[in-house]
Amino acid sequence: MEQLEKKFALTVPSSTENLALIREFVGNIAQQSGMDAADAGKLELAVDEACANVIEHAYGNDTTKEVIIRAKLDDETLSINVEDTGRGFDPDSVKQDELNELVNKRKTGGLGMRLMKTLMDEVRYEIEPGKKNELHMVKHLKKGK
Amino acid sequence: MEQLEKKFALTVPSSTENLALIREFVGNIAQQSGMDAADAGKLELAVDEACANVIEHAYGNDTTKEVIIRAKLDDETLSINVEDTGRGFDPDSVKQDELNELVNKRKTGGLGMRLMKTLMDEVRYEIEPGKKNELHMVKHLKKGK
Amino acid sequence: MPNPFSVETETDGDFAVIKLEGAVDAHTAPKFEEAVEKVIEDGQNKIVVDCEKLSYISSAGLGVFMCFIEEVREEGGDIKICGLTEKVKQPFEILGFESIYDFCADIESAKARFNDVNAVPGGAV
Amino acid sequence: MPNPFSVETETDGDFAVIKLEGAVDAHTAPKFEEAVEKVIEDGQNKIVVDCEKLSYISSAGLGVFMCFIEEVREEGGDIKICGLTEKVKQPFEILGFESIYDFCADIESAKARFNDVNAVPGGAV
Ligand SMILES: Nc1ncnc2c1ncn2[C@@H]1O[C@H](COP(=O)(O)OP(=O)(O)O)[C@@H](O)[C@H]1O
Ligand SMILES: Nc1ncnc2c1ncn2[C@@H]1O[C@H](COP(=O)(O)OP(=O)(O)O)[C@@H](O)[C@H]1O
Repeated sequence: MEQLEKKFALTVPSSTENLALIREFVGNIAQQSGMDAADAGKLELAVDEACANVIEHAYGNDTTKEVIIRAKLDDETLSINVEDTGRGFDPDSVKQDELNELVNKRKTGGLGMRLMKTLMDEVRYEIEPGKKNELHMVKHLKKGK
Repeated sequence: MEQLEKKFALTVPSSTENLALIREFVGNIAQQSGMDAADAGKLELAVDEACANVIEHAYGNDTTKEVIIRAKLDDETLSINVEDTGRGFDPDSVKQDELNELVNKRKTGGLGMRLMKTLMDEVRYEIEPGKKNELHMVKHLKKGK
Repeated sequence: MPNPFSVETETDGDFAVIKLEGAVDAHTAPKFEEAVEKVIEDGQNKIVVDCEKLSYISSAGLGVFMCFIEEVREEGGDIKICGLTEKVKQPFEILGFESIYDFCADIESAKARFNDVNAVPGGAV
Repeated sequence: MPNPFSVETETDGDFAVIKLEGAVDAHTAPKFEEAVEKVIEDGQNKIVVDCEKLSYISSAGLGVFMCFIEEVREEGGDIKICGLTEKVKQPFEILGFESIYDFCADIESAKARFNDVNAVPGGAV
């Protein structure tokens, strides 16, 4: 009812050790949004994938770097931004193989971006390598919660 | 072993609704420090008290304001800063009544600062009303964890 | 997610048992306060607060105990605290609640204590 | 705190049962990977991964399943996935794991499936 826009931010060292904290952060905000546990779980997974990519790919596991997760919540939308200052990439040039191709090639990865796109309503990158790379994700909230 | 200094930050709207998130944040970092569950619980309580005071007293329950919690972790120390831009106060002039006096006066509060001081190794305020008020708390970690 | 907060009141003859669950912090303490107020308004003063499922309490929750104890004792009743786990006991201990409040193992022993005239610590009546 | 991650391997005759507990994410997946590697090095290829106590899995954990399945099947074995809860099932479903992997209710039925020649989905052998 009285809901203004609520803003949250979390900054952590770029280490996979902090993925659990990131999920707790997102899970708590998801709960505040009125989402059910299943939807909250999807959101946690999408943000985990986004942050794991930053830690591994943007920063190459350099734990002296920082990952910033921002969340904005209003009545209709929960939007999440993941920011890094790492090497960046061209998201459009990433080839998304099918699962059976990945398995045939004995790949261990290549599923993260597909998960994010399936789980979120909007996924958009703004890349400025070495300056600021931003991943913007949006989940529309169900009306009449 | 490889522990550099790790820095964490959490920004949330100034509402008691976010105290649970603040405790999860602190609890996760406490776990990373190698503290046992009992010590982690003490830390969560101290930071909860600090933030509850900011929300209630510094910002007078104005939920458009922000509370910032910063944590710094190295091998020896876990330090936590709680920042606000609210009205500030003079911590030295706060009278700390004994429990039985508070009960006689039917007070519902007046215990938070005492808890913080008991639970933490250092508690220090830097007050600049309306600009930035900072509460600095330190917990020394046990050697040989 | 930690277990969510809830407060439930059960009346059993002379006794009102308030059961706390989850975390009592500055956000949830007002609901606990309401529950105690309601019981007192209903004319009851033999109050047991069951903390068996309480996972956390901050000074905002402790304040609720402080606020009503004098009033209840003046009416010949008491607020007994039972079922505290080791983890949750700590803030009560740090602040010296044992000198003023009667801690009991469980609901049954708390009820039994109401018949024991020497049971109120600190002589606060 | 959510339950912490652990991985345990039990061998029972022909079968190796790897039990996952807690969250498998990019931080803990390497330990899961090690466990599968170890089992294969020990010459076992009838592998059951028990997910009954798994509370969470991200693509880093799913990658471990992907990495070894071909190798194991080439040797006439399989990796069966059992005990998935509704909550954890989601990422497997989104990515179409049912077309390639054999999901079973529990450890016993997973073991039984190894004798069923028609049991491998997707015909990936
Ligand atoms: N934040 C990022 N920074 C740099 N490169 C990225 C980032 N996210 C994804 N990538 C690139 O896109 C590829 C596909 O990512 P993804 O689908 O998540 O699979 P995986 O991370 O398992 O490889 C990665 O291997 C990497 O090359
Ligand atoms: N961050 C703060 N900003 C402004 N005033 C504060 C702050 N923290 C404490 N105070 C003042 O100090 C008093 C004592 O605080 P405390 O011991 O935590 O008890 P309580 O918050 O229950 O009153 C408060 O009532 C308030 O007047």
